[in-house]
Parts: sequence; C-alpha cells; structure tokens
Amino acid sequence: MDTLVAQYSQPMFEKENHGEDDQMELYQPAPSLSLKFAMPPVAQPSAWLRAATDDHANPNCPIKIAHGTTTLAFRFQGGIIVATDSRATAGNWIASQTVKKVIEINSCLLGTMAGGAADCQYWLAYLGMQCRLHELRHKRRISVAAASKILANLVYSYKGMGLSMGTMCAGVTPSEGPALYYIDSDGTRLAGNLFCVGSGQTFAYGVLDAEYRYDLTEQEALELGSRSILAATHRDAYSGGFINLYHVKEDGWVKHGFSDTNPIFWKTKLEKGEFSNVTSEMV
Amino acid sequence: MSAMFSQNPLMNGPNYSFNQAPATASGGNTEHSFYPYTDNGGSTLAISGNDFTIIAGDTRSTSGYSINSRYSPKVFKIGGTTSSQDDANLVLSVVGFAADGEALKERLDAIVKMYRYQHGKPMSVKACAQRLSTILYGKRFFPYYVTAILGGLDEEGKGAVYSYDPVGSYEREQCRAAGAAASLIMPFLDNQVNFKNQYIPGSGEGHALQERENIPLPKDEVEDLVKDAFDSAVERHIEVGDGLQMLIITKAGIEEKYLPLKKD
Amino acid sequence: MNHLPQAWGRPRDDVYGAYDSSYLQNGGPTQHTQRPIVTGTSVVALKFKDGVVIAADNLASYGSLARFTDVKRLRKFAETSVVGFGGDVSDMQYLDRLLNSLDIQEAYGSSGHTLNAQNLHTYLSKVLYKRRSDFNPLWNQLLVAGLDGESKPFLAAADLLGTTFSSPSLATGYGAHLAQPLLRNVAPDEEAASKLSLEQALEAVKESMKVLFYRDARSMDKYSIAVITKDGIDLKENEQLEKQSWAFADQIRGYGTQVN
Amino acid sequence: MTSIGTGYDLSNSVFSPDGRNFQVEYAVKAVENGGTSIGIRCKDGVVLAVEKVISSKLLKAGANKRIATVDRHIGAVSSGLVPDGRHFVSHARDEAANWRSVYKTPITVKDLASRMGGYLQAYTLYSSVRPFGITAIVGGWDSELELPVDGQVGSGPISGAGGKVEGKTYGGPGLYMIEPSGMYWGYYGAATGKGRQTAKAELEKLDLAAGKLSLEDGVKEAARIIYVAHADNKDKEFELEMTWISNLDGPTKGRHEEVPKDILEEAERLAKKHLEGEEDDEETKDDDKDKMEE
Amino acid sequence: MFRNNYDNDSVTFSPQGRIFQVEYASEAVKQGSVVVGIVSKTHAVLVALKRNAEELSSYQKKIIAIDEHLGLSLAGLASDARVLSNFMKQQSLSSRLTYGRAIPLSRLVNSIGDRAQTNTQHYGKRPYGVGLLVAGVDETGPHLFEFQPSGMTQEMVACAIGARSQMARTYLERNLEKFVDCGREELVVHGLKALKESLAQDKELTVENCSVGVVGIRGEGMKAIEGFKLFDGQNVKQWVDMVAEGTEEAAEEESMEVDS
Repeated sequence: MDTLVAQYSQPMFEKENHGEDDQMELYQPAPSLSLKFAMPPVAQPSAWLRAATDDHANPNCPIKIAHGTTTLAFRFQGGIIVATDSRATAGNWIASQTVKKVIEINSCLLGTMAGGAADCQYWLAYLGMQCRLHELRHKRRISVAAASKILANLVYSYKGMGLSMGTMCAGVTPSEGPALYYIDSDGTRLAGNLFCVGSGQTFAYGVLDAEYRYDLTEQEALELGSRSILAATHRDAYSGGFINLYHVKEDGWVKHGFSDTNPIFWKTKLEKGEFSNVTSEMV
Repeated sequence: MSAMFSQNPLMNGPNYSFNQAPATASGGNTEHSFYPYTDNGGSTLAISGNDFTIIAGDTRSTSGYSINSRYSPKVFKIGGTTSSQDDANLVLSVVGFAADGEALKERLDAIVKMYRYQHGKPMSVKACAQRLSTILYGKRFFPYYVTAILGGLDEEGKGAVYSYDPVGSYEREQCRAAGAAASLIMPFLDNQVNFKNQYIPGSGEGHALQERENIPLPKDEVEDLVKDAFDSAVERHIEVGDGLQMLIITKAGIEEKYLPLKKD
Repeated sequence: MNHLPQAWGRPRDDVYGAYDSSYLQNGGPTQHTQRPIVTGTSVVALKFKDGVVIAADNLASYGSLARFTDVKRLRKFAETSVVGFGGDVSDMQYLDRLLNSLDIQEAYGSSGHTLNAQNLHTYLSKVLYKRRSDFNPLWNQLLVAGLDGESKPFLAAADLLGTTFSSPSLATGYGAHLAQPLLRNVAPDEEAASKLSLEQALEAVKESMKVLFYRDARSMDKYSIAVITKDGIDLKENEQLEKQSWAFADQIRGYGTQVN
Repeated sequence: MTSIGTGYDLSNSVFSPDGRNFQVEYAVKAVENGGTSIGIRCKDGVVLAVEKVISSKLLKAGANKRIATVDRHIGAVSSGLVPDGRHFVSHARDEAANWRSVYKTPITVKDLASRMGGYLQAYTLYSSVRPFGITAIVGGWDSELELPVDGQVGSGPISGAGGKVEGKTYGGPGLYMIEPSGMYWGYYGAATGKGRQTAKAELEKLDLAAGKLSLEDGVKEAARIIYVAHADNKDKEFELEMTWISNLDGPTKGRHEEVPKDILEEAERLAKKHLEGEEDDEETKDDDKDKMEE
Repeated sequence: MFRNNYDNDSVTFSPQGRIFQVEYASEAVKQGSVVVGIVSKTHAVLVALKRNAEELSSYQKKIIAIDEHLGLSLAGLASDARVLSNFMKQQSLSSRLTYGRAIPLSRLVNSIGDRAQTNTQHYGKRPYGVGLLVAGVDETGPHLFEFQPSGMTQEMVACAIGARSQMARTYLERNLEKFVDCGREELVVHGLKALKESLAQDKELTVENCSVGVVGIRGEGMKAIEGFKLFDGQNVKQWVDMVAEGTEEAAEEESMEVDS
C-alpha cells in the first residue's frame, strides 16, 4: 500500500537523487562482473556510441578506445602455439607498447585479445569466472569447446551494440586434445587449426600459411609463431612492440617470453638474411 | 598517391573489391541530440619506483580557449576513512571531461570505503585496479570520457601504476602520461624512465650497441622528471599550466606537493 | 565487426549503418526540449575578504528579443547562499523550486539548516550531472556564492554538463570573456581576493556589469547584485548601471554603415 | 466492550456484528495512554503544545522534539505511539511537498488534514496493516496575502490588477485533529492524549469561537492547560514543548517555529503560579464546602 | 509463558492499545550483552561487553564504526543490527556524495527509526530485535541516541541497554551531573564502571571482553573532529586496568589528572 501512496506523494527533491543502482552497487559484498550496463538514453544507442568512439570513421572522435593488434594461434602435434604483438593504438596514438594480449583464463586455457582492449579483458575475465564456476559445479575442468561457446553466446547477445572483439581460445584437455576456437563480437565461433586475428592478420597469415605443418617440432613451432608476428609488426602500423609467445600443452601453458621486436628484427635480418628490403647500413 | 597515406579514412586505401570506405549518413530521419561531453584539458602523469609512486597533474581547467579555473585538481586520494582522506593508500588521477572524472572518482571512493567497512581492511591496489576496470566497463556503451591512472604500493611495497582507457582496459606500467599533453610527455618518459633508445656508449658497433640497463629511478630524480615534463608541456600545450599538483605515495603515507607552473 | 585490415575491429557500415557524425555536432537542428529558449546572459561574481559579491542583469531574452525585463536571476537559498543562473529561464525556475523543496526539507530537522554554499554547490552539480547523463539537461550555467564549512568565502560554478570549478572570480557566458579579465585583474589568486575590501569588490563587479552591458547584445542596464557575508545576504534586485560612458562608441569602425 | 474475545477484535478491517471496528477502538486506547497534546486557534495564529512525560532521567533535556514542522507554515503534534507519530509526520511532509510540486504553492492546513485523514483511513481498510496508534493535531497559518508561485522570477504587472481581485482576503489560521479512524474535524481548540478531558474542559472555558484570543495570550493559555491537564498525573515529571505559527505580521511571519525560550518560560511561570493559586482556591473551596456542610 | 490472542503479529492492538509483538522484540534486546553510551560537551563514548559463545570461540562484535563522525553499539540480534548499520552506512555515504556533508546524526537516527516503525505496522514483517546506541558528532556537537525495536529513538545524555543494564543505568543516573564536563578518558572510565555494575557475579572486565568506541570534537567546525575510533584487545588495557578492582580510588585520581 505504501508503494502505491509513494508514487503520488514523493517530494520533488527525491526525484533528482542518484539512481538506486548506484547505491545497490555499494551493497554487494563482492561485486561480480555484472551484465548490467549503463546505456546512453537515446533511441539508437549503438549509433550514438559509434559516433563518439569510432576512430576509423572519424579520427577526431572524442573518445578513443584502445584497439589494434596482431594475434595468432595454431595447433600442431605438440600442442598449441599462441603469439601476439603488444601494441595498443587509440587513433594514431600508440597508447601502449606493452599490452599483454594473451589472457590467462586459467592454468590450461588461454585467450587472446584483438579489437577493443577493454571488451576482451572484460569478457575473458567473465569467461574465466564462468569456467571456474563450471569446475566447481561439475568437479572437472571445462572443455575448450564449452568455454568458447559460453563466450560466443555471450557476445552474440550483445550483437549490434558496438562491442569489438576478436579472440581465440586455446587449451588442451584430455577429452579434446589441443583445441583452438575463434570467437568474435559478431558471434562467430569457429574451430580450426590456425587463426590470425587483428589488423595485422593478413601479414601474419602470409608467413604462417607458407611454413605451417601439423608435425612441426616444438622449436620450429615457436619460431614460426614468433616469425609470423614479426612479419605483421613490420608491415602493419597498428602492430608492434613486443612478441608475446605461449605454448599450450596438456599439463598447462608455458610462457616463452615477452621479447622486444626490434632486436629480433635485426637478428632475423642480419643473421638469416631476411627482410632484404630494409637496409642495415647506419649512415 | 598521397591519398594512400592520408589520415582521412574516406580516402584511405587500398580499397578492396567492394566498397569499404565508410559512408557518411545523409538524408532520412536523423536523430539530433544533446552532446553530453566536453573536454576540460589538462594532463596527468604517473611514475612508479621501487618503493614509491608519484602521480601528478596540472591544475588548469579549460573549456575551449578560456580558462575556467587555475586551481582545479585532477589527482585525488581514494578510500580514506576521513573526509580529509588522511589515511588513504590509493591515488586516482582523471583527465578528460571533468564532470565524468569527478563522478568516477566519487564512485570509486565510495566503493573502496564500503570495501573497508565490509572487510575491515583497506583495499589493495591490485583489487582496486580491477574494480576500477569493471566500473569503467559498466559504462561501455555510454563511456566516461576520462583517462584514468591509479597508483599505490603493491603487496610487496613496490610502486604500482595502473593506466586505463575510457572503457576500462588496463595495464600495470612503470610510467604513464595521459590527457591533452600525453603525446608530449609520454615520449619524454619513454626515454627518461624506461631508457628507450638509450644505449651504452662503446658497448658495440651499429646494431650491436647494448641498450642501457633499465633500473628504477630514485624518488628525488623522479620528482625532478615530473617537474621537467610539466614545464616542457606547458611551453607547448595551451591546455596545460597554472599549477602542478603532485601526490607522492610511500610507505609513510601520501605527501602532497604543489608547485607553480607558468600561467600564460 | 570489420575484418579488413585497414579498419579491423571497427563497426561495419552494413551492420551498423553509415557513420553519422551529427551526433557529435553541437550546432544544427536540435530537439525541442534540448535547447534553451528563454535565456539569461552572464552572471559575474567575485570573492572578497569577508564574503562574495555576485551580480546578474534582470533580462531574459528570447533569441535576439529582449523578452522579459524584470527577471530576477539571483536566487537566495536559506538566507545563507545565493545562486546566480545563466541560461534557460524555465530550467532556472525548476531548479529554484527544487531548492525551495530542499530548503523546506532541511528545516525539518531540529538542528535547523546545515547546508552551506559548498554543500549546495555539490548538490546542484549532482543534479546537473544526473540530468546530463539522462540526456535531459537543465540548460544552465550557475554560480553558487556563500560561505563554506569554515565560514570562509565560497564561490563555485556548475554547468549543464555537470562540470564544476571554483576560482576567486567567476563569470558565465559572455562574462567569461569580457568580465573575467577585469575581475582577475583585481583578484588574480585566492590570496589577493582575501585582501579585497567590500567596496573594491563591489566596484569591480559593477564595472564588469557595465562593460558587459556595453558589449553583450543580450544584456541590460538593470541588474541584481548580492553581497553574501557571515551576517547574511544583502540582495538588491533593481539596480541601475551608473556613470555609463558611450564615448568609445565613436571610435568603433566596421559595423553597420560605418565601414571604415 | 462486551464483544472482547468474541474474535471480531483480532484483525483490522473486520466489523463486529454490531458494526464496530475494534482494532480502531484499541488504537484509540493507545492514544489515551499518551501524553496530552493540545492546539489553540487564536485570531492571529495557532499554538501547539505537548506534555512530554519524562520516562528516564538519562534523557537529554530539551532534545527529542515531539512537535514537527510539516511545511514552512504547518506544524503537527500527536499523542499515542511516538514512532507512529513520526510516520504520520513523514507522510504529511511528503504530501505537502507533493502539493507544492503539483500546484507550485503551499498546501493549506485544510487540504493537508484532508489528505492525512485519507491516509489514516486507508490504514483501517486492510488486514495487512494496523491503524495508527495516534491522534494528531495539525495547525498552521495559510498566508493571508497571495504568495508568489514557487519559482516565480518577475514581480508581475507594475500597474493594474493583473488578475488579482482588489480587497479579497485569503488564508488565516487552521487547526485540525485527525483520529486513528481517519476522521478529522476542524477545531478552535483541540486536545488529545491522557489529559484530554481536563484540557477540553479548560479549552471550552476560553470561548475560542469568538475569535478574540490573541496569539500571545494563547501561548499562556496553552501552557496553563498542559499544566492543569498534567495535574492528574502528578507523580511523573514532564517537559512542556510549544510551537506557534503567527500571521505574516506576527512574530513568526507565517512560519511554524518553536516558541522562543523567554516567552515559553514566562508562560510556564504563569502556569505554575496559576496551578498553585488554584490549589489554594480548591483548599479554600473545600473549606467552604466543609463549612456549608456544617 | 502466558499466551494471549493479541500477540501473534505486529498489526494487532490489544484491547489496552498495546502491541505485544513489539514489546516482545524489546525483550530480545535484553538478551544481548550490555552496552553503555555516555556523552559530554566534547565527546561521546560507547563501551560494550562482548560475549563469546564458548571458551574457544571468538568474541562477538558489539561496536561498529559507520562513518568518520559516528559509530554504534548494539544489544540483541546482531544480524538485525547488521542490516541497520549497512543502511546507516549507505545513508551517510550518500549524504557525503550528494551534499559533501557529514550526515546530521538526528536525521540518520530518525531514518532507521522510520524504517523500524514500518515493520511494526505491516503484516508479514517483524520488528527489529535489536537496540542500538548511536554515538557521534555533527555540527551541533556530540550526541548519543538510543534506538528501540519499536522505532522509538531518543537523544540521551547517557544510556545502557542489554542484559542486566538496569544496574549500569543506576550508576549512570547517580553520576549524571559529572558527565557534561568530562574529558575523553574520564568518560571512558565512567562507561567501564557502569559496565562493571552490570557484570554477572563471577565475571570480570578483561581486555578480551571489552570494546570501546570514542568520537569527539577538537574545536569549532566539522574539520576539527576526532574521528570515531574503535578500541579492542590490548588497546583497552589502560582503561580496564583503571577500573580494575582495588585500584578504583587511584584510577579516579589518575583520570582526573589526565583531563586537567
């Protein structure tokens, strides 16, 4: 009855108070990654958001979200290689050269990050939470297929709202062996042997496709991952920084360094004679 | 040919078989509306050291070409139990749209205070950094127009700086400049803090030159660096100036310094 | 999402529709409720050693029409603070009612009023920011003048976006360009302001009102001026600009028929 | 109270066969146990007064106000369950604020009484709630001048009537008492609580309907009446709390305020004096009686 | 226990106009261990006796800091207190967010009073089974409020609630005049002495079973407050030793010295 009365007799100043949601937020003992988002109160939120944040269509847009990348992952006999660059760009500004684009979802599952950095970080963290819950509920690790499907279904529900994410889930489970999935913010989910994702993907594909075999040795595979990223950082302005290299095996992933591209580039050129289009003369 | 490399995406090549140049809307019913953002200029900067973190910001607030105020702080203590925030252990800097910055600061502060009330202990920088990320991402579709930097000391007592984009992607870094003069200050920091492109003289020839070893700087040197960075930025950026507010976080607490900058 | 390298990760036109930059524009046709209609022009204010002087003229314009000539744009709050409003008059009236309602609510408590100018400014900026976040702005630039929790002079601004700032002297609208330099001349910083006498402050503010009247086409020579000190508010709502001199008008070239 | 125990008194909103709502009657019992409150409508204002029985020495003297401000020009006091009184006041404030946001002008005392009467009545309709355990007295002064509408910025037409009728008068004092049933009446002098019978008797002696009592005298009378009403309950100490609302020319300028300390103390002094005098009178009267009997 | 027909819920009056459910809820307060609060011109203190469920269990939390300027102590159902204290925390945070002001104590206490009242008038709810003492400072100085399950809130000079609290109240009543001019240390000692009166025969005040909360003002204005501080364990030793048996006289002198 009181709620009914309150509708008609609320004093004026109370209508201008903070939203209840803001206050509720303070109550949660451990605020989880929620699925509640503030929306701009306009008829076309996604168009509005795009106007404010699409630095491609409008380089002068006010809010520049960190973007850009080359990431790749491929399956081979010894597991999965995951490699990325580390550059984040906001418009033409290099926002960071040290981004960790391989996200460690848990000790056996990796995700990669391409597109909106925040989108990837948030949703992969959310995925990590779901994976842990799955483990607790079912007393065994989640399969890569299931994990990737959670993520795909999730972003699909936000389709058209302006998320930007291209990610790969890589993991090795007893039931699946080495498994690799590609998921993007359109809701696409693909299983495959090798993927390159991001603005430098074509350059990485060039090297990777040429040299890829399933029966690569571990050493060869790591070298190929690194070399493909190197090629992309060389040709794609939005990629660069460091090469982040991981190897996923049945008993978990192993990190193989976060190495500066510059010395690697010169080493590759000078010792292997590649990149002959670049002069090494220091005039 | 120059079109190939122009910054204008409309003319940005190479084009593929189907038209990809973004079309600009024309005709039809378009919804026009109130534009909820503005840029209040200014710049912030954070550098972490072995046992300290310094977060600084200028104190000018602008709108367009006019100066709103010469003392409008951008760096805030977070999560203390008192209104003066004496016992705070975290520092947040925000630059961009000041009202969003203020809202973000207050929201984070309330959350960190609530955490302390519920858990009976202050929030760690790491936890706060993650929480700030989710706060920003909560406004993914209606972003806070701010670049935030969070600083404090980590569990081992080392300086920690976390930098953010407007929608919450974040990264722990050695140093970070944000705001209007970020592009002026950041290259300077790359060189002076991370020793980028510094080589040890005589350590080799050509490409064999050894990079200078990356060692954390002592506090007094970092303070000087911060001051130099802002003095230089003031010279070349109209939205930066008036005053430099510096919060220095050490084990002993947070020390605040205010230094004048050029006011022209 | 676009998968082609030069626009990788960006929205696709065929999915999201064409890029519409009109969302970014301030000009152009706007929605009826989203633009000020009847407006007030500048508000100027200056701190001095015991308080704050604030002034605004009594005009409300409808575009270029000087529509209402006795609009009081300085509003008292609880005999302790004054809010000066620039911008839309209907939104100002709404805010005035809001403050009225707040004032009544505050008076319920047995301890009486405890909201000082600083608290009031915080509250107003929250209201403005909330409204801008709802895309339903209250189209005002306002100055809040009074005393803070330690009974020191307090002066701060807030606008329709929720932006806030404080300074020894403040002016909204044209005042920010025309009056602010004059005020900063007498009070470049807090320290200088804390030495100003009431007479000096009054003179500087009246001078600013005069200059604004000379050059701001949407202004008027009848104005309100308030002095806020510990002893209360002295608000005069029907002042006339004095000692005007239009001698400079002779020298102006480049307008109307006088081309050079 | 013959029907007690027959089951018709166990739930609100239930009539007994003889057409009574027992829960409401029991709520009235709660009122009858509370400290006495009175209101007097004078020609130039309204006085509200309450007898606060001091339940513990540890209470802070002078704090714990029982008469509340509803809007600038209206006050309310109640006898009965104190928390229910606070509920009443908080809703009255909401109503007053709501009235302002709709009509942009202060609510009249009459309209407030009507709305609150409706609210209390609603609490007798459902078995899921209980009636208010209070009787409230609402007093105020409706401005005799036509007030500017809230948020008005100009001063209206400088010359001419501008829609105002010359010579028309507005407003005046208002005093209403609202009972747990939701029933409300306007009063010249209202009393409720434990000492209501005595207080009513005293009020009736004042000939308030004539409209001659001034506010200042009203304050003194109110203090006296509370003291007299308390006399039946002498073993407990009490504190007198009084507020008033004058017309726009009077001491409170149309606002509801506490009676200033000096006036309150003076009124209390007179009240005590009167009481002592009365006792003397009674004694002498008794003597007379004795003599007469003799 | 004797049952009657009118005590099944809080929406039924007895023929005498009583609400038994609310009166029963007040009994729950008496089940809790005793807490004492005292206020002087400059300080407000809370002193609480903590119980542990069994030898090896931890001691319960009796005093909760709400904000810089206030805290509360509880007697009765701790989980109900938790709900109320969370609500108070939220209210005080929200006051700071909206107005930049520490919430006035009376307003905060009234807000929980109103909440509790609702529970006594609607079916399907039950009254809170907890009593609170809320101590804090605001612009009008230090205050102490008592909150009862009925929704009754009263400002007190000193108060004790909980099991056997009558003895403590007697002590407080006997020493009532002394409190006004007490300094912080003296006030705590008085609190502990009152607490001691309420102890069961075989019990002693120890550092384990005492909690002390102190808040006060240092000077004029809200900036100069001594924030609410909670003392437990070894931090209360100085005071516990002072009131320990046999040294009472010495303590009296000592505490006098502290303040002079």
